[in-house]
Amino acid sequence: MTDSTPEDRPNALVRAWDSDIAWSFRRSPLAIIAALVSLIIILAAVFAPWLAPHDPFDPGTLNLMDGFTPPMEPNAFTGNVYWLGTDNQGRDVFSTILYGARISLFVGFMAVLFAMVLGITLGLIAGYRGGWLDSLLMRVADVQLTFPSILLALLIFGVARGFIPPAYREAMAIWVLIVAIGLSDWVQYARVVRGATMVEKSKEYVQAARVIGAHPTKILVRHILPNVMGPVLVIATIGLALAIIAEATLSFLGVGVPPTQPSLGTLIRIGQGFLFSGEWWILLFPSLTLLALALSVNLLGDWLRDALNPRLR
Amino acid sequence: MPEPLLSVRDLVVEFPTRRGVLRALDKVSFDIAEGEVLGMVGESGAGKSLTGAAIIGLLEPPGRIAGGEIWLRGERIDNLAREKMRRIRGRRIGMVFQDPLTSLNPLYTVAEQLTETIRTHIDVSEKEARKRAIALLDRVGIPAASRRIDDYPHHFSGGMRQRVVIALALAAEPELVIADEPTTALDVSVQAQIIDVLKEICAERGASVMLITHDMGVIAETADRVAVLYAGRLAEIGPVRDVIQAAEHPYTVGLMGSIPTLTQTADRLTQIPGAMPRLNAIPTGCAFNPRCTRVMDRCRIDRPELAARPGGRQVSCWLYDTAMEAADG
Amino acid sequence: MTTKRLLRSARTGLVMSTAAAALMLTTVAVDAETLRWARVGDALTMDPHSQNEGPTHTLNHHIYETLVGRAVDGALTPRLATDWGISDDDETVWVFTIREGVKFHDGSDMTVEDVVFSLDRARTTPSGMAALHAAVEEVTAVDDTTVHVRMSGPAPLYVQNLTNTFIMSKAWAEANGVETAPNFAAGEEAYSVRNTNGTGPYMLVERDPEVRTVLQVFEDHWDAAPEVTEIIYTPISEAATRVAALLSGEVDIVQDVPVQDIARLEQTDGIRVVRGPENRNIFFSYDMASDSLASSNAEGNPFASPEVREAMSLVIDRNAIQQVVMRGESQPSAAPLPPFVNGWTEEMHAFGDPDLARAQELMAEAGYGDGFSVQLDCPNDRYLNDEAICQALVGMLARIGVSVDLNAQTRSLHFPLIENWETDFYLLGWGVPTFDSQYVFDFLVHSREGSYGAFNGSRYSNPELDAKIEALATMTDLEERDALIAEIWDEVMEERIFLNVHNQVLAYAMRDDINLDVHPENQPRMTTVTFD
Amino acid sequence: MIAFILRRLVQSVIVMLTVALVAFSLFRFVGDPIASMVGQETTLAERAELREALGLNDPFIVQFWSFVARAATGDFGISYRLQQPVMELILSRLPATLELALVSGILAFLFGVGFGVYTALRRGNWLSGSIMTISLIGVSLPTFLIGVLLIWVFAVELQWLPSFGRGDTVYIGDWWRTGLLTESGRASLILPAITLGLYQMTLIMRLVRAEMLEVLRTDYIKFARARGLSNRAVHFGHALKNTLVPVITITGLQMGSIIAFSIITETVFQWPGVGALFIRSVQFVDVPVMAAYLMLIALVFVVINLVVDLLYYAVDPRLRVDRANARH
Repeated sequence: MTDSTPEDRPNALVRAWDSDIAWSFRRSPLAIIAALVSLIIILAAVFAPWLAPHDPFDPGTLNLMDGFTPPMEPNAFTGNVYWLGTDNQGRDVFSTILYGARISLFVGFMAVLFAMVLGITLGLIAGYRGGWLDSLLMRVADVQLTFPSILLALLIFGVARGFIPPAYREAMAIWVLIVAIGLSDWVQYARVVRGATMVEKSKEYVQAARVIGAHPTKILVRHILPNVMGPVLVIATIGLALAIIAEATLSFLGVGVPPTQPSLGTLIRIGQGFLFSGEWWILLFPSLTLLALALSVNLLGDWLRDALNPRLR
Repeated sequence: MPEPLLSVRDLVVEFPTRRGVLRALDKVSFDIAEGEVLGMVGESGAGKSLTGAAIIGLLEPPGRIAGGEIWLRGERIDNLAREKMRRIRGRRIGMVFQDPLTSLNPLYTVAEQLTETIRTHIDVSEKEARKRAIALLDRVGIPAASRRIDDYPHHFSGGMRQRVVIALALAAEPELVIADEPTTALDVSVQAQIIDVLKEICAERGASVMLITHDMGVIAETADRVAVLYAGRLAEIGPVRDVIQAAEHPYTVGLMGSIPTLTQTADRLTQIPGAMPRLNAIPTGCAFNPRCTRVMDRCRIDRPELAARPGGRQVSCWLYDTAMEAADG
Repeated sequence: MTTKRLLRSARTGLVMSTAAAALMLTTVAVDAETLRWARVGDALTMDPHSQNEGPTHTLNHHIYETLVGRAVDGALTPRLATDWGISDDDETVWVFTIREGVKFHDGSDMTVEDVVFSLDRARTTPSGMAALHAAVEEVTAVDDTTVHVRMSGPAPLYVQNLTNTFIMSKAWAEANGVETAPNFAAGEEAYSVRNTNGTGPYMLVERDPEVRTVLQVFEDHWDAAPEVTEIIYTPISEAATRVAALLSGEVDIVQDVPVQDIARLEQTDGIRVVRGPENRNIFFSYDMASDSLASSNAEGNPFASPEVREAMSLVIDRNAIQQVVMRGESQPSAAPLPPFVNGWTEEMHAFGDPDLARAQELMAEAGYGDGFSVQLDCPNDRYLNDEAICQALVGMLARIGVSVDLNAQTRSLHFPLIENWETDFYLLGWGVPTFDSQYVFDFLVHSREGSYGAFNGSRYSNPELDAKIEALATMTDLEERDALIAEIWDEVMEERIFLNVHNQVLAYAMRDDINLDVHPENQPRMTTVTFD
Repeated sequence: MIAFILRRLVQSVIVMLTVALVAFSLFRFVGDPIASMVGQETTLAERAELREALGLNDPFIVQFWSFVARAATGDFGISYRLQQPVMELILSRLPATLELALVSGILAFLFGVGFGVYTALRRGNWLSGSIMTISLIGVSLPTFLIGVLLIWVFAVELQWLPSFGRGDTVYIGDWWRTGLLTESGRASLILPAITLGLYQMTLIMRLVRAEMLEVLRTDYIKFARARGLSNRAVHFGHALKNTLVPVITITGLQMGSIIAFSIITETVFQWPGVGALFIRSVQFVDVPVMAAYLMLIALVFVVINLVVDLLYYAVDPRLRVDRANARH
């Protein structure tokens, strides 16, 4: 990396630009739009503290009397104007969406990461060790696959509640959520990696590595991971969308992040209560954001799957 | 000269890709006479299978016929409407694929697949179709055909399956059978049997065969004439005996180096250094020029056309350019 | 088996006919005599004594009757007892005169024996009503119309405890093996859970818990026939769905209207909303007694400091909560008891404007000038907008540096925290079915011991005050007693054990040709429904 | 075959026991059942008494064993909340959930396969592109929101369909109460079935499309074409049948998901099924009902798995090879 000459960089860029993936991307308007939308939302979420006009997570700055301000109209009591209006706590909907997307994306990314690490590790172990351990892990995977994810998440929440002292529950909620969502999604990674491992491990270089006493798993990791990057990326992309939706669904069931630091799903759950009361903006804007985010990530995943599958090209 | 059964004229097959159009078959022309067995040889990727697919109208998109004509008994078939072409497939041109293990739908019995094919093309009752199917299986050498016809493909061994595939290809009594490497996937021990069955049954029915293979031994034993493909172009075509014994195109000469052992395939041409160019890197002039031991300056500039030679042979090589020869002579 | 089949087909026929009417949706005006009534949850059981719980009593009041009733204004009214009072001879005996000519739904006559049996059943565990009758020593029938209830001591307010104690048939209970209230531990279903035999204005004809309950008018009821002859009672737990059902005309009355939808519903053609104060106040309380708080980073226990408690009372903006969170649908109040209840005063109720500067001063005085962190436990499915109220408080407390982690969860997880002293800071709502302050003191103020202080989550313990509270139970001089109540309240207010938010206001939404008043205990009677 | 089923059954019992253990142990942490069982007046002593009477103070293993022993006979005790036998409660709610799940499953399967086949065969045309994109909306919004929006549009604004409940029901036999035989029952089913089935439809559609594309590239499809079979015969006779083998498996397994996701749909539509019962039971810490529900779900999975295996067996002759070989 460090010894690369300056010329290498543009070359790499040109190569990347020239690659099949980039070409397929340039040819797909849907993928471009999806990528743009995801990127905008992700960036807006990441830079929420700098972009958002208010900090909705700082309760001290909220004025309850600002509540239920319609978009672009001055509040009846305070005269304040908000682009997308305010919710029932006087929180600026626009800022809350940015911060909420931050939470949703954090949960999504971490859940995917958790599932990925767990899945890849177990896949490697199962594929490499084989035998009873492999059978056991795959049976567990089968059962896991049939066991509905939301039930699993509810159960995990139940357990966590038993183990985490009340004082820490609120702070731990987001991590429990991540584990709950991630745990229901590791199987796919494990299967892909296991398959690839089984193929690789019989190859000569692994045998050779064994003979010279090197730890073959290191080599496996180095050789297998690049091979499965494609499918793993596809699973992860779709998984991200699924995790974000799962978080929203769980918040409806009363399992989720605290309302003082709402995710997009929590915002929708809260906004849903205002469907008939006339404050449409509390529901509409978070829902549209979630839809745009999940839809574009899904579309990206779709495109990626087709693009990475040369046989379908 | 009687009208040939199949006549391919200047066939061009192209694949549009993002880096430009790839020409996979470039002006390929040949005939197959009634009852004749034409062998088609060449390295992997030379365009043998594509030729077969183009004839039967099953080029996979985005591949397409970009030029030339295909005539079947005086009827042009390369531009037929899809439905008309479908009626020709199976009924007039049958096809045998390489791998009998994957050619048969695993979810249907042999009987179902046979009668379906027969009844698609011939208006007979289910019962009659089954009778024909059993006879056909019997003919291709399936023992106890009337019992085994109700088995599923996975109940058969590889060789037996290829017999079933042959039966299927011949079920509607086509005039031409395109056999695309019919023995490559099989055990060496059964390869000869399958070729025999194919040859016999076609001869019996007067069907012509286009035998695509890279096994020169099979060609030598089976074919009447042989066509040699290189990088999508026809290098040489002529009666088997002549071509084998006195190959004219330098490529064919190299290829024939593998004949004596008979079992050796032409996949690895150790005799000729280098490899066949990729479709996006075909040199100008003669496609073979970078590897040719007798390359001339002209070979690097002009492309040689297929030209008639004595004894019904045709070669595309500047070595045999009449003008040159005349000049030499 | 044949009877079972017959019953079932009869039931099916009924389901078909009643629901066929429901199916018409809005196209046809619904039969004026059928009332489709929806609320958030169902009665837990049809057994008259098993559960002391609002929705259960509400439904049972249509099927069973109590000795005394409670009017919409909170006053006691005659029901199965035509008259009642403390015996002239013995101040520990309550005398009830029982109504004559009352019939049970099975056609049998109600007798004093049934009254005695019912009161005995209600005060015997595992009855859920037992605590209300803890002071009863003996119930006896004196003659055909008189029942005596002997108390362990003077009990001037005992009759207030009877408004939810139903009278059932002794013979029916014995015939069906339900002489006592159903026992959870028994492991099998009691007959009385889904079958009834009361004297009330309606008979139970179909009971499918949490799905639908159908009541039909009881022709032989002693009182005037109600206009509503059939009630179809449907729990709809989701607020949006409940409102949608009313908007689409699939139900006639919605009892639990989300506050945010009230204004909109009022403007909707064909729908009217009635509202009224509920006998329930909503307040925060905190652990005042522990040395330190489990969920706090503070040195010591900030809630133990009177200055901190005062600062919190100065920073809560009750009017803002009322206007925004409750959409105006609440009565902001500093008094930790509903206004109907004996002991409530205008003085307790009043509160000033928030005073942030003073609150900050007080925090500094208490040594918490930099604030502290603490977890607030809050239910999210029990009271009107409970979670949003807590959220609003979080914002207000942030201004004096109190950083609050909000832990909002379902009621079954929330209440044990209070009962088990596992919360430092919590929200609670309290209804006072006896309409007397003693009920509040017994459960919320008295030290936790014996039957006292079950919901005293503040850990507050004051032996002097405890003695006064205990004295209330047996005082017969009501003036003296009221004075003592005021004395206790002075102390409680002084100590700021409760940070009260408001009294809940109830709203019922209904088809606009229906008249029904809000019941302070949220126990509307469909017998009082009239149609325009 | 019998050995196969036996092996399956043994596996099933192990799965059931595991689920029982997991379910039972998890619920010890969900909350305190006593709190929701008793009123605010109940004294601490009475609470303790009740806790003792319910056996909640027994050692874990004792509680678990008595649970399993009774569960094996179908006795899950009585609901703390509704005071009804749990088994009876669940059986009375099960038909509602099964009808909803089945109708959603069938809808999801039919539309999923239909759209999947269409988008696979007409790859690249605008309609299949639109179907692909629009179907993604179904998985890009949380189910509860879709349900609420459907209620808003079709029940409140248009007033075409009921917003809640099951409509009229009639009994088939002694305990199966169906809404399928009445008009209002069927009308009530539409919105919940769409809500519940949308997600699965998208999944099935995508799966069918991917599998179909895969199958269309196989040699036997090429060979079928080379034999001149009609497009119809090739697409639907050969390609679809082969596509369906994995699709049936996944759809079967998805039935479990459908039943689980009915928790949300049933809550939104006040559908009187086991899902709504379960979530209410969680709120009230009605342990017997929760445990029974989980056991029921496990049982459903086991049964579905078995059925899927048998279906597989019926569809794919290759799996019957064991038997054939065994005879030789």
